[in-house]
Amino acid sequence: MKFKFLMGAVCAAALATGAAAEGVKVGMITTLSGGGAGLGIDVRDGFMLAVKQSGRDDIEVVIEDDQRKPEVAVQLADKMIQSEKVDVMTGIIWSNLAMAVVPAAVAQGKFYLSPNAGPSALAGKGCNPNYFNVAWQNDNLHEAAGAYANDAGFKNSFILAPNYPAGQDALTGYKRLYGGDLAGEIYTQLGQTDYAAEIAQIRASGADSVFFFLPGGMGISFLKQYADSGVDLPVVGPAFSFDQGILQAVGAAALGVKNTSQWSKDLDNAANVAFVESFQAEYGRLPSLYASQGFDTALLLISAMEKADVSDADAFRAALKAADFASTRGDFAFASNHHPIQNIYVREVIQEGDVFTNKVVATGLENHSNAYVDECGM
Amino acid sequence: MTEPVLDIHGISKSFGAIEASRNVSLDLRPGEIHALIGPNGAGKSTLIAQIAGALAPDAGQVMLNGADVTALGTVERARLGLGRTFQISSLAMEHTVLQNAVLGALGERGGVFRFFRPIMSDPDLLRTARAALERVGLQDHERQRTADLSHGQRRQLEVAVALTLSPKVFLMDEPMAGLGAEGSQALTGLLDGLRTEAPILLVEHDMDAVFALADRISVLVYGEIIATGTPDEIRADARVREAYLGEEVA
Amino acid sequence: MSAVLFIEQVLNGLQLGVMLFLMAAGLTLIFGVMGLINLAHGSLYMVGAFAAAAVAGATGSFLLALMASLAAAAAAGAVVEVLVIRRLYARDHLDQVLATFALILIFSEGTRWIFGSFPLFLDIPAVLSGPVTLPGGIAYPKYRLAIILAGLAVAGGLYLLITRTRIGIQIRAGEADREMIAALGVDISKLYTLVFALGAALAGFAGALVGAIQSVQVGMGEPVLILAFVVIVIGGIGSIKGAFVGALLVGMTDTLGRFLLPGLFGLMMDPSAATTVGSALASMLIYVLMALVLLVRPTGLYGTA
Amino acid sequence: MTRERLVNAVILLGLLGTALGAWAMDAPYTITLATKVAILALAGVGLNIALGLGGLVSLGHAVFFGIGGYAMGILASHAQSYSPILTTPFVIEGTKSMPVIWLVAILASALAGLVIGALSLRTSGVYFIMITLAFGQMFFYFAISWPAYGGEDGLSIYVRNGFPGLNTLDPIQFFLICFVLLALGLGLTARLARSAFGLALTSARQNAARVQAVGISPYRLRLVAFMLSGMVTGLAGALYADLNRFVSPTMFSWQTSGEIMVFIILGGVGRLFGPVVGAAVFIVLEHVLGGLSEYWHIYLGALLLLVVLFARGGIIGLVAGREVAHD
Repeated sequence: MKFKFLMGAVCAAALATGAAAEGVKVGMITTLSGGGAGLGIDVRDGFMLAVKQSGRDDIEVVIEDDQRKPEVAVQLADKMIQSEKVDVMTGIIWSNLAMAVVPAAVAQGKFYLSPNAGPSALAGKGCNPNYFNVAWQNDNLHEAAGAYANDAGFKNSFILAPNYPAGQDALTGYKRLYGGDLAGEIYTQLGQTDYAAEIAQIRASGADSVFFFLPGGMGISFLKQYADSGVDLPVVGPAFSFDQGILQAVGAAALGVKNTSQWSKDLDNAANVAFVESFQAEYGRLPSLYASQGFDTALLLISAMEKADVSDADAFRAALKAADFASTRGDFAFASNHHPIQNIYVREVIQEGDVFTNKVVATGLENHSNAYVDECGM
Repeated sequence: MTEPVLDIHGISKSFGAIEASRNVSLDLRPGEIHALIGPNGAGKSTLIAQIAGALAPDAGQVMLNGADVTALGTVERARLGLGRTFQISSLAMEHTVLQNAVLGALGERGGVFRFFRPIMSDPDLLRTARAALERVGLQDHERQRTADLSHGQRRQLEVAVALTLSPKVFLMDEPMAGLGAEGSQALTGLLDGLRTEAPILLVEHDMDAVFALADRISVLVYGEIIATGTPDEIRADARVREAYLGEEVA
Repeated sequence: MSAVLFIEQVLNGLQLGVMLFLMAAGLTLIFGVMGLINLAHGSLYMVGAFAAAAVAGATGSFLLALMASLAAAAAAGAVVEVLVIRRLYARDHLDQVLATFALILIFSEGTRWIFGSFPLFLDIPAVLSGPVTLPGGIAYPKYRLAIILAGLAVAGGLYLLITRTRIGIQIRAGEADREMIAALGVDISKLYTLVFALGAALAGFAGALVGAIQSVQVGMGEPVLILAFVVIVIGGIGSIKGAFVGALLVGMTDTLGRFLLPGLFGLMMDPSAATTVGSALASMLIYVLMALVLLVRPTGLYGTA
Repeated sequence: MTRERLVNAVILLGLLGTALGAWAMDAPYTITLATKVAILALAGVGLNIALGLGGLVSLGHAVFFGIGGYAMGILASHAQSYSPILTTPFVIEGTKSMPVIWLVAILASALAGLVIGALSLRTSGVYFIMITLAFGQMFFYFAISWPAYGGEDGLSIYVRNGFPGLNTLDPIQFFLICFVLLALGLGLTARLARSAFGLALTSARQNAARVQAVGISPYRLRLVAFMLSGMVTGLAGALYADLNRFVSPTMFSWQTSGEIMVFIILGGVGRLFGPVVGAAVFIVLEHVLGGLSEYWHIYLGALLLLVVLFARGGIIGLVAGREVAHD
């Protein structure tokens, strides 16, 4: 499906020639239907909010729904490159979709700004000058969870994730900085909804803490069942299972859980305060992590447009690399492999009135880069 | 006496407590029509299934041309020359009459795993198929869809398909069923001429046809053969009159 | 591995099995009586869960939520039966598969249209939250025990319904001979609607029960649907007894496989590879079980040809 | 018959014309869509051998589609990284040559068809539907969990594989390759239907006892049909992976099996060109309805329902009349 947002008065000439001299045409492929649509909707809304606030009339955004299917994403990318002739692409939520789209897109000279997925292949050997990740390298939040586990004095963690590449990366990421022992390590089935067997093993393992990475509905199921099981070991995980869109479905079961994130709605910087307020005003709901990432992605794009013309690829690339924008997460810079250097915070799930949300309780890692910088030749 | 073409020897079959076949022995000699009769529920269908190979007997033997085929299935027995017609017409209903006959010819000749040459222009198969159709009198209907045939015509086609197989034995399960008097007579004439080609084991309810055609008759009651003999012997057999005809009157 | 852990896992397998039985009973009943293969059964499970979550959200009562799930799924089932399904009884399985596949699309997107893309919340009732200590020192969630008991109660109720009541006699007659019961003057189309609604209500009930410990979201029905199909195929399609045995078999195989296989492979290879390979195999295990059962008994454990 | 032939010619020329027209007007994405139609249609043509001719309702044909896809993915990724697939007992190198990839895809599918068919064909009816579905799920979970070739992430190939003498990166040339293969697939299926094998297979669909009684084993007929069917769908899988330059476990999912079946039904069961029409309608709907509503699956579902309930000959049946022999 297709939504065209034409900002302000776009002159006909700019439309007709596609990549007009000053304007930028952005192709956004994201998940707007089926499971996981909430994430794509937040990225889109965050991105469009920043575009709107910039007041620029020379950004045209073509938005398409990938249905979370990699082959659909690839075909949409072909369409955007071949027919729409976009200059910059963005929007993909899932690592497997990014792996399907990004290498071919950047090979054809397009810029790709990732608002979410950061697979290790694109950070290491497969890094590319035209690829910028505005969110995180996939391992970051897991690494921060491992670091937090050390700070919290955990000595014997039980860790679990679904049996697919992102899940395997998550456990690797946690173990990278975590210094204690493992009470157990389990790979669950992707899409699994019942975790009774795993929880029983956690109970029997003698662990002192639990780390898990179970995105989407899997995390909701796990947390509800865990809370009900009577096992009350401290739980830590990446932000994905504790984000604004999902927390209401988990309910009180998530209260007190620590999760790691580069962003939180209560981060006290001017950009973030303004973002949270304007997002709520615009869409009538609290912004999520994904909304902040979409917002930052648009800010990065706009900051580069102010410095360089997209038709001058080298200048535009340098302008992107400078990352000269006020991120909602505070300090932000790109490492040499074009992934963020940023703080990763530890948040705790709290209740504000009727609404479940997060507050920052510690800083897990300061100015954290990623483990793949050296593998990348840039 | 010549060797029997089909020799069924001491077949028994039970389903739970029900003994459907009890030590049944039966043979079919060259050139004869051997009719198998018996009241409903006597176990004729079960016996046919065991002769055709669809059911395995609990005990006993089925010999075809001197070879023990007891362990073989339907397909193998058909290949060894058992030509069968079904009680309820069993044809490819969407296909034409000629296609059904050609299928029989194909089964007889072999070479089913040929993927490119159009089969309906294979001269050998067409010749065999048309010859068989002509013998049953369906030569003018070859392009008709089988589903559009009358009941009697389907019976004829059943026989024609069996003919294309050039079988060594015909196994016919109630070919007259549902035919009118006229149809019965026509088919009776046809079967009469067939026996010289290959002997026929005829399971039939139509007693006029049975007594007109059969060289020998066996009577099956409660899974057991109670008598075998010429039509005259069977007519005169007291046990048959008691068990079979007596029941029919009642 | 301690005995306590093993017993807990057996309970977990039992609970999964009982859950699957609720789904499978409806499927197999509908197949047995009407000869219909219904892919949209998972959608009715989803309808039950969404109805329960919506009602629980509005009233705060879990009991009302459960009743809503039964009512909504039964109503949805009856409507679908009258509008679509009854035109399919005389069709071949291919048409049934495709028409009910189409229903999945309609149900899923329709639900998303009404409730949005975010998962809904449904909580365990306060009385049943938390664990209870069983004899032998096994701490086990009360709610899961309640599911096991509820499932066994439904199984018992279904048994009584089919063996002891007038409607049950009609259902059994319908399985044996469709023309016969019509000849006996039973209003067959009413009976079919009733059976379909009953199957739907069971699925909706399962959806609501499970919704409280999982996430209530669009698409939640399909994974369960496929498991339920595995169950009825193993048990023999049309047999309620087969569905019960099959459900317990699948529940146990899946739970114990997930639990034991990684450890088993751990004896042969390094732990990290063992968990990967072991869990890969565990996720295929029930399908392997199903293939094996069908190879030995092509019509399932209690199926008739 | 002649009317259906005319309709068939219009369909094939329409597809070709769309792609050539798009080429002339420099609309490469439309060519990509036409290519997608040709490939998905070929997958449907494959399933139609089992389903239309043999009456085998396989809800697991995604297995072959996925095997074809992974044949391409594995061979091309090894060629891309210059690492052999196998070093002992002998060296097998990857390849970026389409004909070799196709051959591997077809052979691997035939092997899978042999194994799955030999086991599944012991059952029939609903059990057959379900056991093929179960095999599909086995492959799906295996592909997701097996880390060597990307698991859930799948495999990306940076450049489309090559075909001697052609530039496959040019959309119209790749389309023509797919189109020719589709035409070949249709031609071979048409001949197959009229061959000795076709007669025996369609007879077995209508009446298995009859086929047995003439000394032909329906089991062997169906097994061969299932294999042939898988081989064609496997080839389509390899092409689809090349179209996307990407392969993932989604190709193995049961929804994929369902969609391939939907093409056949939309077009008309037992119609040679049914899958072509079905795939074309599906793709057009995806793009037209997709542009109208986020919830376009509702309309797709409704349309499918209407076709199944009220237009059993499918779209070709509506246009060409119901003269085709089919149960």
